[in-house]
Amino acid sequence: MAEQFAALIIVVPLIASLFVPVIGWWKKRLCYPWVVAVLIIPLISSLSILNTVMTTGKFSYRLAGWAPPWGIEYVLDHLSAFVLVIVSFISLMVAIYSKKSVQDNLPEKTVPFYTLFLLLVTGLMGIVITGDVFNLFVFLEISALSCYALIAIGEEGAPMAAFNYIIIGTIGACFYLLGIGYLYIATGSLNMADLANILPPLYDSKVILVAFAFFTVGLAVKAGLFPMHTWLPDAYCTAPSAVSALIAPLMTKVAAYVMIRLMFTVFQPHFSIEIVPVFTILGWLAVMAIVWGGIKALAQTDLKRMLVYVVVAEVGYIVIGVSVANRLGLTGAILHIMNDAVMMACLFLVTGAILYKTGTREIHQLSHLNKKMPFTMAAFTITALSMVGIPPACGFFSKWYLILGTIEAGQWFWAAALLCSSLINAVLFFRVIECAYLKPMEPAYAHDGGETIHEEIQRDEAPFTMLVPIVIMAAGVILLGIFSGKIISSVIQFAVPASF
Amino acid sequence: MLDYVISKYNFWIYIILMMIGLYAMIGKKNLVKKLIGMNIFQSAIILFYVSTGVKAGATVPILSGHGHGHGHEVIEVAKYINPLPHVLMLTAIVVSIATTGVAIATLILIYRKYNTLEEDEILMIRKETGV
Amino acid sequence: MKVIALIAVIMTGTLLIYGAGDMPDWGDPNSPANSYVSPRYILEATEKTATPNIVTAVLADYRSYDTMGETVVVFTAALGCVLMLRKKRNGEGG
Amino acid sequence: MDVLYSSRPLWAVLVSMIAAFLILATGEKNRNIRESWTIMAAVAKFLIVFSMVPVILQGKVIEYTIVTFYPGLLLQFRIDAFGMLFGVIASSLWIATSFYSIGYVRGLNEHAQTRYFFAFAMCLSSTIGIAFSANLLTFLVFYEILTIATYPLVIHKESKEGIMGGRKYLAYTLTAGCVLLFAIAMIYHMTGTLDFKAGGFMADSGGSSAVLIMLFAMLIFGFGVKAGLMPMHEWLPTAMVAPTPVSALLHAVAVVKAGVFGCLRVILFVFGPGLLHDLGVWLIMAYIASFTIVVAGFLALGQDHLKRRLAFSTINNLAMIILGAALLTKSSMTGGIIHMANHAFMKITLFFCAGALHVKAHKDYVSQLDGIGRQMPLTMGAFAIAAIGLSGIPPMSGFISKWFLCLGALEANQIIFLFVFMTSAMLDVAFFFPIIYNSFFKKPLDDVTPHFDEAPMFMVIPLVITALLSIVFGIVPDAFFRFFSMTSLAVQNILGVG
Repeated sequence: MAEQFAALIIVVPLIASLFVPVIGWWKKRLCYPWVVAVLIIPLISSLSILNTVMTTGKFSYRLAGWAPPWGIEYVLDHLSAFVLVIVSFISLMVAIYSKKSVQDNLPEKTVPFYTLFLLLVTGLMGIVITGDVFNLFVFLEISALSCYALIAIGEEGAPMAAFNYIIIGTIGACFYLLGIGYLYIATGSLNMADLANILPPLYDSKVILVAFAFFTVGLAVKAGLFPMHTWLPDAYCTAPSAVSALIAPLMTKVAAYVMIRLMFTVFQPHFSIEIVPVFTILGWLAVMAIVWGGIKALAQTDLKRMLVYVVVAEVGYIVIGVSVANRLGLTGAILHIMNDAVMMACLFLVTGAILYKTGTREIHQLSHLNKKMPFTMAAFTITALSMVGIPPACGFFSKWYLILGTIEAGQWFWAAALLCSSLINAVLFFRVIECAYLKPMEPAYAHDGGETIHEEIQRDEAPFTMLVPIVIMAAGVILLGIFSGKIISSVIQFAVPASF
Repeated sequence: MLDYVISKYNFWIYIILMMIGLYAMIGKKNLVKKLIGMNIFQSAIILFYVSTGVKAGATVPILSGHGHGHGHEVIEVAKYINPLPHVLMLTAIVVSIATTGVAIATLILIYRKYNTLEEDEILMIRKETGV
Repeated sequence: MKVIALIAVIMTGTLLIYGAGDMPDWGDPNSPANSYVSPRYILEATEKTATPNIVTAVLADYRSYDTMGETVVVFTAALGCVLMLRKKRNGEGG
Repeated sequence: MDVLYSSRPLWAVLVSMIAAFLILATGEKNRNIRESWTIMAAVAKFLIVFSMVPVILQGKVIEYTIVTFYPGLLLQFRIDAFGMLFGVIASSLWIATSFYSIGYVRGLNEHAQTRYFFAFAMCLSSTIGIAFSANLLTFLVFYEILTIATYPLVIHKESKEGIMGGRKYLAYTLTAGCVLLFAIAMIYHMTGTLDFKAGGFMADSGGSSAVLIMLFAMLIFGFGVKAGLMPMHEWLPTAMVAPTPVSALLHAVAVVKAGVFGCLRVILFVFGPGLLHDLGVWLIMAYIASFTIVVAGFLALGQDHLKRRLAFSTINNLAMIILGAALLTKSSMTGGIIHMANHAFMKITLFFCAGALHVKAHKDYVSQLDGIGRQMPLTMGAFAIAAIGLSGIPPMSGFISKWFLCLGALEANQIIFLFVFMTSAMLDVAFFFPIIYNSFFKKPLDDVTPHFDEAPMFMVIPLVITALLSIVFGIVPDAFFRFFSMTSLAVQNILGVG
């Protein structure tokens, strides 16, 4: 049964995306319920896949019935099933959320928007599920292309940001493609499991080294790792709310997933650790990403732009977890893929809701938001605390494992960077919380009469379709923290390659 | 040395092409030139792939003359070039075209807004309008 | 920008030239790429898929999911263009 | 040691957390229902905690595992005598504070009362969590929750001062949290366990002495910030802008005590007396604490703002507790641990009095208190009792702790610390007695009502009770809450193994 689910997870959103124009042509307002309804199926199937993987172990699904090195197969192990659940869950939430945002910002473009939305989700899930390096490239391009287009329809400056993203993203994708080419030339195979068998005797070959280098750089570009992050802030910031809420949590995380997959499954961990010094370099880049992202975020007055730089820093977290190359660090990295996806989704959803309701994203204009939008702000606060690393929210636990990993690897500076970053996050988020919850410190409008201050502030909460995903995400932040032990013991510890 | 250079001449060609493309993508100010650079870059990769599938003295992988009646004949692998890179590149070409298409569409959006496709001019306009 | 571009290009170029050292020669029929997976396509494809053109056989059968992806890419690009370029009916033309 | 598995510790923590959300749900419109949640939770919590005391006194340990993350890495409650002591202090004083808070916020018609009671309840949950933690990880989790739960209370006034105080508070405590996180991760890496063990577990970690000293310094820094150990005390007087019940809770019961409790856990249950003696850091620790005691005493003299004066007195007393532990002798430990309880009761009385003065007479400064004793005899009487107690004069409970501390200094053959305790007692007298004298014997100021006119009963009754209790504990140290038995048991455990 689970095998069928594996196929469904790609096919359903794909076919459904073809129907969106048809439905939209008939009745435009049916697009939204259609997309939401369709996205429930991947969520159910991915949960069922995860369940199957947990009980019976990894399985694969041969497409068109051809045996692996010749045909393409989907591989579902703990890691991919886990990321699949994250992707399908967050995309469903963002889809639910998108209703008002799309009605408000893009009334003309509802139909192509939802089509591309589904295609983006298809692409992301394809990347995660496939067991073939070239097939992965194809899905990477599907997600990237829909992402470019969705970003380009954002606010002022979006087309320029999208074009930069296209150029740099294509460099990344092409480097990845080149990496595949080099691997293919040295081994003759494109299947991940097959490659993993063939590669070990070839580890001294220059071709393999170059392939590995291109993979790493290409994926670092896609993941937005410093200093290849230059496309990221503008692109994520100018995109429409519903789009940035989908891509900010997922795109970089999926790229990080591919990085883990290639470095630890296709290549043996000992290659990535002993033969190439790539992890030292990556680790330091990640440190710089954390520091740079933090400093840039501090300089922003726009809430969304601030979050975007936080995304840059968060990529650094995951890459540090990968670069320490030990069991604990990698556990932290995989856990952080999930935690960060949920936290970022929640923060971007909240930002979108605030923009929708108040029309501003400037931090200092957010005063009295706790009265106007109590639930939204409560969700924001919970997630902010999680970003700072306050237990029992989930951010604490991934940070804990990441720090344990760096200690085990003896990388003190990396640990220090992680700790500094939580302090920077504290400054960033408490600044917002102060503005939103407390009386404004400079009474800017107090001069025109004292009574305006005491004016009763009416509750003006975000619409229901926005609020539900926000609240679910915030609850998720707490629950994932509390159950992180369970998640690690039942899923993540099997997702970490056994050779550690 | 010369033998070495000649024996791998396909690599040198594609490496040069790729460097040209990459330079244009990063270094050029004009957005269309960047796009052209992107196409050169992608073409270089396509050339590389296709050249890996070549076998000296082999022909295109179409089994002409092997109709239904001749199915029993032994097929010599060395006589036909490797079909897989071709397949991959068909996909890559399509991807490249699609990317170019999307890129051009954004260029149209940019041109509509700023009336220019020079990066520095656009940055200047954006600075002036205070975005 | 030009300096950064030059540095990036030279680094990439060096890496590529370095890697070319261990590459199989041009047209080598015994390179792994030509001898591991692909011979089976040449040997079997006609028989199993009844298509004389092996490239077509691989494209449409063995690796048909790539091809499906490829069509989806085109579809995505087309919709992307529609999304970006479609204007309001009462807009300023185009 | 017998282990009893029971979910009571969990309920003790959860009860106020549940109440916090009920408070939030009830909101401003039904104030009486909202306040009844607070009271009910306070009483329920105390009963749950207190019901476990007999078990602990039998020498048993109560354990409850919440979740296991990894082998050796789990959230777990384990109540030993030392934790029980802190738990009883916190939960019993919460009842007093709850009543008092109601009187206070209603008396002043404070804004954002729901948030206030919510944060208060969360604070208590995390404090009990800290008290019952079985290992450093659990401790850290609740410690961080406490940090955040206290923040809304510190900034409660939302004035510029309040916000700045809040920022300073966060800057200090979150930095400390980071350092702690790192140190704890380090310890886990070295030993594979984080469980508190009477007498310490770091001795067999195999780390070099440099690493151990560094870790010790980091842990003490991390907990010392909350405990107001100099030079990390800066935030504490600044945080005085908070409403008085908050200061009372902050300074006497929950937050700073959590810091001290943490320091003691580190000294006695992580590193252990034996190891600290070998490393020689106990002496440095003792000097830092002595420095804090003396300097804080002098700084207190210079404060006119009553609450700031009390804050420095708090810093002084907390350092005394830490010094007691750092001297590593039987009597000094006993003195230090019992002083946690005694100081709590006395200091909360003092803050309650300061709050009553603020609500009723709108007086915040020491210089305004002339003759106030005639208007508010009960309040000032309680103040006098607590102040005398803190100075270490018999028969108040402060005497007991000072006695043991001085004995400890002698046992450790460090006469200098005896002088430190003496100086501190002298300074206590110097900064408390003028207040008592002025309020009762000086000619009343113009704005003082010359006849009996007390603060609301909601406020007076709790402060009188806590004052009386501090006399009772002076005469019968083991009364009601069995603090003395628990202290001796804890000390026995520590020394029995170490």
